[in-house]
Amino acid sequence: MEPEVYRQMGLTDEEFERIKEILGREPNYVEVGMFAVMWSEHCGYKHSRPVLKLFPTKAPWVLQGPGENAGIIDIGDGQAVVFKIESHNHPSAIEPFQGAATGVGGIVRDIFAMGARPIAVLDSLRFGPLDDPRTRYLMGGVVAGIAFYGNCLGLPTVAGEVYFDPSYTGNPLVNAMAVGLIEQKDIRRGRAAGVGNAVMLVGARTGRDGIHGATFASEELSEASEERRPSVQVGDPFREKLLIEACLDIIKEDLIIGMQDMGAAGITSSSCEMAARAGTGMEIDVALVPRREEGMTPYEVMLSESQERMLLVPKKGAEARVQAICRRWGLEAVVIGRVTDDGIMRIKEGGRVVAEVPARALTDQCPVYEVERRRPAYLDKLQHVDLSHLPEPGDYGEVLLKLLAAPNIASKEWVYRQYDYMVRTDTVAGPGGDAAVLRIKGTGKGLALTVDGNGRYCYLDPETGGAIAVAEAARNLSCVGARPLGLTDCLNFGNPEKPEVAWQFYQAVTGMSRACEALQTPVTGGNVSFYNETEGEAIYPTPVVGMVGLITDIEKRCALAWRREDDVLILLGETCPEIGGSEYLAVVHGLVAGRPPGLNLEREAAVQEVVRQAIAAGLVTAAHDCAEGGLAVALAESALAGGLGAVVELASSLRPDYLLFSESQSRVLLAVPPAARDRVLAMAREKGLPAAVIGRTAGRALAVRVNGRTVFNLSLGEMEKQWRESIPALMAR
Amino acid sequence: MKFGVIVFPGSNCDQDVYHVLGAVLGQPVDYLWHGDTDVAGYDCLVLPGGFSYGDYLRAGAIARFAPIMPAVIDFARSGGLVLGICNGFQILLEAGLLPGAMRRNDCLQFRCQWTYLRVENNATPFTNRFREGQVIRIPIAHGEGNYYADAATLAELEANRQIIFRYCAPDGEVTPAANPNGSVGNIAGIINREGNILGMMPHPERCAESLLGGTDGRELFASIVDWWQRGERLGA
Amino acid sequence: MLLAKIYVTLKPGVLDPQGEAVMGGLKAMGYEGVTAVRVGKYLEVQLDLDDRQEAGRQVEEMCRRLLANPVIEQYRYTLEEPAGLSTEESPRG
Amino acid sequence: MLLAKIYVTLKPGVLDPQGEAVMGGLKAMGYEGVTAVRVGKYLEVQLDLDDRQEAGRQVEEMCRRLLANPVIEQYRYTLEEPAGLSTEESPRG
Ligand SMILES: Nc1ncnc2c1ncn2[C@@H]1O[C@H](COP(=O)(O)OP(=O)(O)O)[C@@H](O)[C@H]1O
Ligand SMILES: [Mg+2]
Repeated sequence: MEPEVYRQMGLTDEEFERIKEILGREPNYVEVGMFAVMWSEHCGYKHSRPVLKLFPTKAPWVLQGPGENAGIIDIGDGQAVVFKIESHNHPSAIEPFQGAATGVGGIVRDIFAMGARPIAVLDSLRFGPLDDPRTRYLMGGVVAGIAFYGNCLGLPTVAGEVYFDPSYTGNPLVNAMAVGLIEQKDIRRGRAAGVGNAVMLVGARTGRDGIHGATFASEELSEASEERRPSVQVGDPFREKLLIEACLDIIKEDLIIGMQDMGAAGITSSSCEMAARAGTGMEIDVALVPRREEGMTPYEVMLSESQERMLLVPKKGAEARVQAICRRWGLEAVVIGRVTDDGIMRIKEGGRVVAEVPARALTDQCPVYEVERRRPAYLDKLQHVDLSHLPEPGDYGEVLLKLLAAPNIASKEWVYRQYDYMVRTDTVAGPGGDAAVLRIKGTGKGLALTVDGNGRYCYLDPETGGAIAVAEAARNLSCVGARPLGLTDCLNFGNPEKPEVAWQFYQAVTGMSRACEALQTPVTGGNVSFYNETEGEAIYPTPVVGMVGLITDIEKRCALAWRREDDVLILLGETCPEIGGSEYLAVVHGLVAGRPPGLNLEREAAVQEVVRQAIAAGLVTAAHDCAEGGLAVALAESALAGGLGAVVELASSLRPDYLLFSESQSRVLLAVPPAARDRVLAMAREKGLPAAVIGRTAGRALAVRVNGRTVFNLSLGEMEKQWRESIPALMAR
Repeated sequence: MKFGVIVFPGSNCDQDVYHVLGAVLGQPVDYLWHGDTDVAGYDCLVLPGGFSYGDYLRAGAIARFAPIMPAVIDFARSGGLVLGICNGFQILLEAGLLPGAMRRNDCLQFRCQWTYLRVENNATPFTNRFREGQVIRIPIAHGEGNYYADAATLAELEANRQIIFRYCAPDGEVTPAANPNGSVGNIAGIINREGNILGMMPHPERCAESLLGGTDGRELFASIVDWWQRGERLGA
Repeated sequence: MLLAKIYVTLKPGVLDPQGEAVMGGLKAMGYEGVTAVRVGKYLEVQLDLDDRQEAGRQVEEMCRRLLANPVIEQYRYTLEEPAGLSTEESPRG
Repeated sequence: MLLAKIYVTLKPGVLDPQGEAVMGGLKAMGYEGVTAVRVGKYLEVQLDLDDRQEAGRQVEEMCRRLLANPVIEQYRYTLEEPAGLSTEESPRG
């Protein structure tokens, strides 16, 4: 085979040699294609596998950790939560609407592949600044695409995050997370067990969409490839909705051994992964695969990434019943092969064998690369920028208004009002709070969901930034009264072959792992997205954490909105002069520099425990974590959410801007009725935590005094205008 | 009183309505499959929200030809109670059971939000637990809820008091700012002339339990049950 | 084999927010000469029929019953011998 | 004054869920002869220009920049005098 052929598919000379060694012969074109996709970074985790081993993945409540389509966590009463996050960055950069839409479709399939009923979607987005028309086009398309797919499926998109920074201008990030609910007895894993069992393809017909690399010069392709093939797929949420219902009916009747969605690398990856997990082999006849287009080659059928398809291994004799259920839902279901006992993926076209490869060679024998890791040179420069002599702002009210209008802080309602966040009638708290809260019908319990990550912190110190992503996600859950149980992560980085990116990656995972240990939130799965670069410039290293928590009594949940006049405001935790990497520094001083705030994980765990304890004891009327924009923004957000102001009195030796806008971690702002004040303070004292009474709720303005001097007194109306109208105004340009 | 919730391919609020009628109101309720052709034995049919057939051509356009629709149309024409919510409303329009048509929201985006509605007519099987002029709060979630009818049809709707809900401000004033989708006359829901077929874009099933932030929707379903239990029948 | 090309547009009096938005977009991009935009649907329906009259009758009916909503939309169509669909999608049944 | 009639359709090979749904609907309604349906957009853009060449250049550019996404869509257009004397087809990919 000409080196050009496999090189164009992304294989190196060494990898090709290794394939020859495994097979004991020269691979044919179809086989090279299968190896190329399975050994791609996306499927093979060539540059990340050893590092991902750092993640803690076990806890008594983890029913399924990494290695399956999605992770599973026990929530009691025989039920479990199934969840995973995935990136669709590059397709969304090319075709934002369809790229984002199919991203939702893909992650939802991972959930019902485990047998779970999907119940919610979350999204984590990163774009460049909104003054760029292309960014507005991207954001408009991405949000509409997520809305199009999720709304049509009848899945509420209940939470998410959107950040803007020039580092994402050429390479936006679109990460989608899906969550499902399952009776534990219904859990299915992606295993092709039972020699002789049928292998069935259910759902959409197979077309030429998404075949990697598009055009290759080869014998098999030459006659068929008149036109450049699209690499971006069009999503069909209607068909996916039917697919969900059909698959869940099939599970209910206990007709299958295992199933798997078809995402990247289509039939190739789903079939060999199912076989490898079960230690079996598989024989597939591509001639049996229903096509959308004529003249498709075996290569194209095996590599097509057509959406809305599932691979099922039914129990013996259940094929006809599976077909009947699918037919009822208007879907095709055909037997395309059998499970075999020899560990080989044998692909046929009619009677002719077109590929013969050990399943495990594709999945487990993918090469792993240890890249040299080097601390990037920019860090020394940025971390040591002297931030102690910044000019002090003259008007703090103006600064706060400016921060409230900053797109990273401003209301994201423009985004989430396009998402149906209420369908399924379980959304007790939708987008806009620290975490979404869903009730679990038939129980008194609730699920709390959030997705978090701060790329700027990670850029300035990936280890601390990684740890903060985990800590903040957990803190968000604690603020609604939930105990964090586990997380799924999406690791968005640049080119891992660059030592600096490899270093960032390693550091971030190390930091995340430390936080996972300390907060007892194991990793149950995730996704790695490398090569997020434009013209050689990488995005900020951006690990995104999707976390799930449990509220044992849904009546004892909490939100950020102040609800009662004369409640006492308590700040739990300590404010340090930490404005490195802060929104204040970026928006007011135009600087991305310094070190991100420090994180003491013991302190963090204690703060969260006190918050949960106080909420569970019914002592708290509102809780909100201090994040971007610091204490001042936290106060404003709680005020705006409840339509109620406050009088705040701070005493501190810090300069007011440090005090108000520092993003020190492990701080939570509580509102408690006067009668509960002493008990909450005592709870904090018991854990050795700083806790200060800083004011009380009152009126229709937010008045803050520092050491007796009024630093600002803003009406809710003024603040609301900046905060609510900023993004709509930018998008309307 | 027995309810039937029709399941079209792509319906996605069927389970929500079923939950409210069954678990919240304690009424007997069944799912009815779009491929069936019989609705005998039911006292009220609900066409739920969702994206029947993907709403790919026009919302409700393909669903209107589902095998169950002739039976639904017969049921409705002979005075049976029919409630179409969101996509269900769109299907009723396409089927010609209610006048007018839906266009895309004037903002060209999907909108999910709470809305205030003014109850324009409470003398119906669906609204009798409300006061006339009462302002209620029910969420919407749709991309094609921009109701249109020509001037003659509108005049007729007005004259016959067929406009049941209008989007309004919290104080009940019907203003352009309170209109989330561009509907003519801020119309959010209409009834047929005989008064047994209600179509509305807002989702009452989403606000039937206080845990979800409101209970005005429960009153709408309870109105139907009350009306039935009082033994009232249309034209009687 | 006949190919129907069907154009569904909003009736003249019906406001076309999509058209307005496209016009706004074009003007913002500097196309000052644009004075009006209307957005409609374009469908290609391939028919396994050779009788033009029968095909015309069927297409007319499809438009009236399904493809256009007569309350707000109007339609017109042409019937052609196909050189293939404009997008060459393979036929399926 | 010139009128551009623009047809935006999905590229060959790109899945057309709308077309499939419409075909399913038509078949369910009894139109057995339908063998394929594709759905696209149809736009009419009115231009306050008399220079056909300039108009063509602008329309071409509008299509590329705003009206179609070349990743999945293709377009073609005609330019007509409002009276509708002559037409110019210009297929594009
Ligand atoms: N960043 C990560 N952290 C933990 N597990 C990961 C991570 N990335 C990938 N994994 C795990 O590796 C396995 C393969 O991932 P992936 O190829 O994305 O699966 P799929 O294509 O089915 O979504 C999954 O079980 C996934 O959870
Ligand atoms: Mg998977």
